[in-house]
Amino acid sequence: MKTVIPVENNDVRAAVQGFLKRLLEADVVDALLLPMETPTGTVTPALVSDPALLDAADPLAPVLGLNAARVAGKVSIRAPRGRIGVVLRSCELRALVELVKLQQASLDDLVTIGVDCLGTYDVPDYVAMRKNGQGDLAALLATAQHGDLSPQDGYAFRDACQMCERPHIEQADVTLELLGADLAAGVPVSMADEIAAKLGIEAAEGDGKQRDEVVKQVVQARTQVRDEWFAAIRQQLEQEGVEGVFAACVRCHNCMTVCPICYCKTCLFKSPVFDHEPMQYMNWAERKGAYRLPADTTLFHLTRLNHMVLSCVGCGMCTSDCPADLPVGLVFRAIGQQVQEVFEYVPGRSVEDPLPLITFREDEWMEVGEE
Amino acid sequence: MKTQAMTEQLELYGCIQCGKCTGGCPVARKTTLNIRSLIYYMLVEPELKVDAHEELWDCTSCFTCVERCPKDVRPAELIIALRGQLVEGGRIPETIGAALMGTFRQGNPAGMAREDRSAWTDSREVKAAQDGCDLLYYIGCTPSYDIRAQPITRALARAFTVAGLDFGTLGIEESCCGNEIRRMGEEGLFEMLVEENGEMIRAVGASRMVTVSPHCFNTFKNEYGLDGIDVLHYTQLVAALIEQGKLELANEVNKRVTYHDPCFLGKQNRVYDEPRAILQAIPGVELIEMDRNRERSLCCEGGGGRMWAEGTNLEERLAFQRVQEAADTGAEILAVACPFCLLTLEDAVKVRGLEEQLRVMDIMELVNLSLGEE
Amino acid sequence: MADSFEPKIVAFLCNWCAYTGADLAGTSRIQYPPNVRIIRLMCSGSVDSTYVLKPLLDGADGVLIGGCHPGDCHYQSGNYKARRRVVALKEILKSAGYDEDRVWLRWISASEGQLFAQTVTEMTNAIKEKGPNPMRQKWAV
Amino acid sequence: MSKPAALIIGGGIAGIQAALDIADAGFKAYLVEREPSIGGRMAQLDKTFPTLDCSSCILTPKMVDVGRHSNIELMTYCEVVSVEKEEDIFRARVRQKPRYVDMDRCTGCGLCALACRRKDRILHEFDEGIAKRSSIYVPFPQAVPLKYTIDPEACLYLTRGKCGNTFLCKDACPADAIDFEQQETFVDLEVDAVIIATGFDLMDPTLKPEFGYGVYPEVMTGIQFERLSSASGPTMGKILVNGKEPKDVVFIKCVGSRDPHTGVPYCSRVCCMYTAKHAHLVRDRIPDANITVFYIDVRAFGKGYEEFYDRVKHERVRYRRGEPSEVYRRGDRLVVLAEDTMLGRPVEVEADLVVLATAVVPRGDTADVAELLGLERSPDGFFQEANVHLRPVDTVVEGIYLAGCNQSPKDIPDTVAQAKAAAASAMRVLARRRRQST
Amino acid sequence: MESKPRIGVYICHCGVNISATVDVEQVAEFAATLPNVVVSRDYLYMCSDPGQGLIQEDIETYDLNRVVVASCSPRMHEPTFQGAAQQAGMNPYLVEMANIREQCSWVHSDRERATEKAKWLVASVVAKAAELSPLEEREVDVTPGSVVVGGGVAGMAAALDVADAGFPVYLVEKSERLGGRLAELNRTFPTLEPVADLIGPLIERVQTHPAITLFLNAQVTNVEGYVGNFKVKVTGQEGERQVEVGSIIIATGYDLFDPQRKPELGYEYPNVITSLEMEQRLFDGDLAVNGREPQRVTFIQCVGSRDVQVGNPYCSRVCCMYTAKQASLVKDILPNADVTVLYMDVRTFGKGAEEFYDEARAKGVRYRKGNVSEIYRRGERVVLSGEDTLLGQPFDWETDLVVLAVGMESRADISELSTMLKLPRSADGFFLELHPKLRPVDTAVNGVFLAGCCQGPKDIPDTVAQAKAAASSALIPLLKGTVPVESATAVVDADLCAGCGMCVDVCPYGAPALDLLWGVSKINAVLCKGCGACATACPSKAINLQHFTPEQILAQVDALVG
Repeated sequence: MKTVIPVENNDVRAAVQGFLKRLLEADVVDALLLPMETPTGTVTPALVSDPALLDAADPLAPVLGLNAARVAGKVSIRAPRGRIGVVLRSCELRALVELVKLQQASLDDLVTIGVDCLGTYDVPDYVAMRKNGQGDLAALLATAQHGDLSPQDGYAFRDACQMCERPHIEQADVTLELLGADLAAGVPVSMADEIAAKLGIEAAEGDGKQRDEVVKQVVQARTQVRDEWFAAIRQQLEQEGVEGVFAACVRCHNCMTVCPICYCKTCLFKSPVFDHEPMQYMNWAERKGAYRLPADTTLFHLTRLNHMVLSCVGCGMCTSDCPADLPVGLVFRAIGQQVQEVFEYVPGRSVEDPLPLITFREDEWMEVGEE
Repeated sequence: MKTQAMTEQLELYGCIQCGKCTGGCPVARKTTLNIRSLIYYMLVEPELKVDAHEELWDCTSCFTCVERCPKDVRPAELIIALRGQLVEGGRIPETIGAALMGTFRQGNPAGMAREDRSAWTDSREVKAAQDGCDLLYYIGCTPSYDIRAQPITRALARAFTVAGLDFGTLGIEESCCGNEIRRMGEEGLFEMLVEENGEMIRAVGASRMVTVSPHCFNTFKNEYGLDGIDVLHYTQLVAALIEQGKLELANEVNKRVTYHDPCFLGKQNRVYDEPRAILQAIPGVELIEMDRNRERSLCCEGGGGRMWAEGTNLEERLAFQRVQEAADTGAEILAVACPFCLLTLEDAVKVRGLEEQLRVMDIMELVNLSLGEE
Repeated sequence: MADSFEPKIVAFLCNWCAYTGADLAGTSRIQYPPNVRIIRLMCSGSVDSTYVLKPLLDGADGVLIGGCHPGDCHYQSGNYKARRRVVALKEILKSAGYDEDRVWLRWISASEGQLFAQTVTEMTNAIKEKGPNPMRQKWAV
Repeated sequence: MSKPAALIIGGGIAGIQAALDIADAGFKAYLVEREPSIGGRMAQLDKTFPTLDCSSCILTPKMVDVGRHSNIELMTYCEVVSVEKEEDIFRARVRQKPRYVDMDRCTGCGLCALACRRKDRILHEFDEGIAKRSSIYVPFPQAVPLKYTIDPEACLYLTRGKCGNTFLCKDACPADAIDFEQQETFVDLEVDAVIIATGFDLMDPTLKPEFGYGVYPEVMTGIQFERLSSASGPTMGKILVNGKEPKDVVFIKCVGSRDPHTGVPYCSRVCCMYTAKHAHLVRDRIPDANITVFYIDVRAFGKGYEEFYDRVKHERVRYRRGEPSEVYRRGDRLVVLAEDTMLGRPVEVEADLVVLATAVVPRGDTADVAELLGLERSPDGFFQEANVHLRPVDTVVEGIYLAGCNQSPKDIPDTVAQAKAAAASAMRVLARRRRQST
Repeated sequence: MESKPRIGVYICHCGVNISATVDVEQVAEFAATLPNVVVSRDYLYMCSDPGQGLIQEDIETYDLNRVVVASCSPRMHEPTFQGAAQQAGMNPYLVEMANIREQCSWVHSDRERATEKAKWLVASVVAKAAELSPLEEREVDVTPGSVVVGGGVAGMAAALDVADAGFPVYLVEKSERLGGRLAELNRTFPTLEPVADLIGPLIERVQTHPAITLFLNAQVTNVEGYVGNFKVKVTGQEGERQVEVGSIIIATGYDLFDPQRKPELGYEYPNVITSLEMEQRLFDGDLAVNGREPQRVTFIQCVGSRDVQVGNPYCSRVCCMYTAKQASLVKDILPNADVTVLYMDVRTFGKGAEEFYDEARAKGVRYRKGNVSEIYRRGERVVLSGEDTLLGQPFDWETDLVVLAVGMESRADISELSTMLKLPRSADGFFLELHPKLRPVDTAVNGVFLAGCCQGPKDIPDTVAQAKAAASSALIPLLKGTVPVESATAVVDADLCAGCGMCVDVCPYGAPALDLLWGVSKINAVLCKGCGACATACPSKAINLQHFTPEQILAQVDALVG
């Protein structure tokens, strides 16, 4: 069912807050997991049960410090648990779908509330912007109507956002359809009928056609960026290999820590398998004459590729949090695209698509192994 | 001659002396040729006096021995190798020498003038393959020069035209395929031909080539290494054209026909069904099989250089036996798909006085009849 | 240089088919180049990506994975899973700028000693053609 | 009540396999071997056809298993002297021959043999007489048990009552294991089943004097060739005749076999294949040798055998059809005279080494054993099975079973299968006994 | 528990099998320099008692806690050396082998390079050894009883031995009757007993044995489980039934060669019959061809055997004798007829066989050496073209009746069972035994055994002996009551497990399951077969396949690349 949340005084944020409050008040959910503005001005996810505190809710803030799919998993993984509405951007929602398949999250008592993404800034940029009184939310929201999504002057969206060709919510229980909408006039929402019934909301006409066109336009522009960047990074990989592109890696494991897909409790690379004896380093040094330290960085990235790239949703947290400013996300997305294509796998599309490496068909790749 | 090197090279060691080779050898019954015994000599004796084995020239290289060997030994190759020794020493029958010389000088064993190689066309227009074509039509020596065989050659050209194929020939640049040359033991000349012909054939760029004679077909298919080119005997191509409806056999040929499998087509390349399919597609033809057909077909004695060498027993010719078998079936026509078979069997029909009851014809001649007046 | 280059190839063979096939090559005394060093695993399905990546990054010139023919896996489907993993791994290697043809997956049954020897010979020749793994010279990995 | 038990007479591969199966199934097995070590004929072999596994590699671990199996009581250097059947129980008396060495003390170090006054002077039976040993010996280095034994027929002290001024062996033994006071002892056993695995003999080749065995040192038997080509043999696997590598080697098959004149009308079943194997070994060690095999028919009938024969032929081994008529000397070489029946004429083949594939014949004491146990023999002299088709390992006596070549010649796979078959028959009895007793 | 590795390395000469190509002493010297190696030796035969003794002594003397043996394939002697170490008080899983025979000395001839390779192999295994952990040996109870697949003489003989030992037997036969091929024969060789006299009582015993359950017109359609506890699904006309047993005996027999695959032999003529058809004629006493008594009867041996052209290089083992038998019987019936056998080699090797062959010739059966090349018709008769190789002359032998001695082949549907049970086959198509000499009836699948001609051609005595041998192997676990189970199973480190469940998805045996309370995986060690699929699927390596852990494998890899 579709409806429109009325916006008053051009305050879209307040309108959305109001809508979310009603979810709590109408007992659709027991709590909401959503981005909240902290007293110091940053934004962080929080699980909110008191509707009164939703005045600090900031689900439209153009910043991503954490892919909230990870925390959504924590609050949903096993019963007993509460009924929780979780407000997610598109890349977060895709990650959540993958985590469900990896049994790190459960949709059973979860109401997913997706918000079309207009682009996000890295946390330091966002903080700086706010400090400088820049980053007018209304201005950004205004770009939604025609799809001319653009950052605040002097700032850039995160790399991942600049090449994100899936900014729109594809499937959620409740979707805030920002793209294509004149938000100053109202926020179009689609939701399951039963939720609407509980909220006592009547259907209202939004302009679906407009959204589709704008999405198409944004996707086209983003795809162009993406393909240019892919071409460049592929060329670099071809010439330098992973060890060249990631030469400055300090193996801090940040990329793995912030990755929503990397769900292991302890990464293999933090285990005793890769905790070598002092003499071992000496042996390696003698073998090649020199040995880069920390060891196994390339192996780490290649192994991580093997473990998660089929599920990589392209949120780019890895790039955002890399202390060495390495294009981790770009590399993973570029490689991921090729591998995902081979297996005809679209990460985050549906919980019904089986993970490629735990299934097989007897009659596939018949030529492999037979030469 | 020392035996060991050749024994090793030909891998004769696998032989267990079961006798299937000599047992199936069509000429072993009429001459002293005993390939099994020759292999045994090679295995156990340090030396072999090749000169003493005149009967080596009796072999028709029908390869029945190779077909029958349970241990994958290739007995006929020993004969070819031993002939090679004789050739090297110059100890060869005069007629064989002439055939080799003719091939060396004029590109055909009969020693006919190279310029006359296109005489079969009867001044018809035939495209030069050198200008590019889909199908290379390789004629071969006997079909080019022999008056008895030329009608087959022409009939094929006609059929290809009717079927709308883009075909061409090498014209007077065509040379002997060398199949018989190799089997006469002249490996050097054969290799020269393989090189020259191979280069010319590849240069045409056709994806398929077709031959009139199973002998040419055999060597191009199995010994030239013409990768990427589909080598066909005409019976394979014509059977396919009929099947695809590209050749309409409209006229009835009301004859009882029996078919003789040429060794180089049947035993050696296992093309058994296509010739029969063609005959059965001709309206009016009643196909009767001889008892010895397909894998058990009797050699006509025309192969392995025997067109140019009489052998040690002139009196008993296998062709006599064969035409009698054909006549005994009650057939009016003995159909063949090989110019050598055509010549040897037709000659046998004459000598045995069977002309009244039996006519030898190539399958293509029957097809031509059925296609009607040109 | 190229002539004297003797590749180092690490082979992971499943216990039931490929490893037994390699043993059969031995009992049949079928000769092949000594460039392949075999590690026995129970199943091709237990070949981890790190087992392939580690030697390649350290400079091994090739990695051979040998398993049972499709349908013959001692553990029912290990080879099918291995096939998917290897397809993924090679795609990753390729798109990450490495020569994925240094990794071979081959099905070799317990009775195919000849095929094992032939595979080793072919792989050794193919890798010789490629030359040494450039990673051998790279210390910054 | 004691564990159901079986007595296995003979510690060759047949007896070993039968004992292991019975013991693995949880029954007691007494394995009695008259030689100082188990292993039998198979221990003497170099490689085995058609896979060319070395015989030691596949046999010795089984020997070790036998030696260590908690359900097997190994009784070497022992002989069964009587067996009485009472209802379903067999009472057997076993004679333990004196080794003159204390089994518990001997460590198998071999210093005694090195010290023995008759070192390198006694024909070595295990090496088929092509090497010498001391009076105190182990048959072969991988013997089970690895304990020394004094040969009472060779020991100076035991034969003459005196061995110099002091026992060199005793002096050399650090374990004080040598005991000339040892006497034979007897052990009585009660068992529920008996398996006879007494093996075979090889025909004495001097019965075919035309081949010159015993006259020409260059003529030897197949089993001697095994020792010659074995890595653990006296030449460490080098094929040497009179100290030189032979260049022309001739193998003669069916020496005695298929020959009613020698009383061996039957085929010995293994000679064709071991000769093919010998030919292969010669080719392997002496690549340029001329190798000729004289045969009547090539009987390569087992799994992989014809394929092996094909392979050996491809290794430039000359198979000539015809059974040689005689072997004689010409200069410093031998000449083998035969009709090559494929050529239809006589041929002379010169040889530096002639190997005779001698027939497999029943053990010399088969008649005694048959009498001891109440068994019958077939016309060929081997033990008679109850029914050749359906009861190939059973005998006329319920509870006594046959394993291996004492029933007829067999190759190793067939011997092992038959030994297991005998074990299966025995297990039926043993299992019944166990059910009754619980 | 964790103590510093102290490794003993033992390099075997294997007679000259290894030492001829590999410089064994040099390898031993090299091994002594490897990390953690305390002692390194070479010896003529490591697997011999003194060889094993050497290891045991060193374990004591040097306080070894790891043993590496470089010799033949571990598939051959791993149990041997594990046993030796165990006796010396060491956990058997602390023994590791380097395969320097099958995978080194036997396949290389360049001594220097073979020695170098042997060193790498040893280094790699030593590196793995240092990472080894002891494993517990476990046993499970055995379900008493066996399934026997095939109701021919092999299946019946095996079934009776197992049943007589007191265990239930489920005998599954595809056709509607017992007796198999044997029931189609007339008389046996060399004793000429009527087959009916033999097989009648046998079938009777099987049918009436209280411990044998018979499934006729039935097939095994699924097998689950492992040695000691198989679940076998039998599908027949009465539907499906699952039986539970401890062992399985395969006795599915053979097919006869189809002579139409040798068209030159003219099987389409009424004068040309197969030996099996001859059995029926002898049974009926009717040898007439075209209504007349044959004057000449000719037997042709090796039809479809010893023939690489039809893909059967092997000898079928029985044809020489059944041909001698048939020829002899024909000669009895038609004393004046010319009875000829055309052969390549006469293989009459069984007990009483050569004697029978002698008698047949004495009776007047003519043996001519030389195989027939082709057969064609001449009037009512056929002509055999061949060569008498002893005369050195070809012949064209007119004859009235030709008997083709067709050989044996593996069952056309053998691959179904092969795939279902994962039973490997040898190059000749028959089932592959685990070791031709040591374990002729065992298979690669523990608890599944071979009886009769499904393993290769055999005559009746050899078939019965082998069937009984299979019964012996099948009885061992039943009588013992327990079987050891895989020790090298996968284990979960619950602290590392994130509960993603991929292990559950990839395991074909249902061994891992997610613990609902804790959300971590647990592996049922009895169900685990040790393939390692779960360990590979687990990204954090919370699951390890014991004895093949990443530490162990990567240590091997590292040593090999070095």
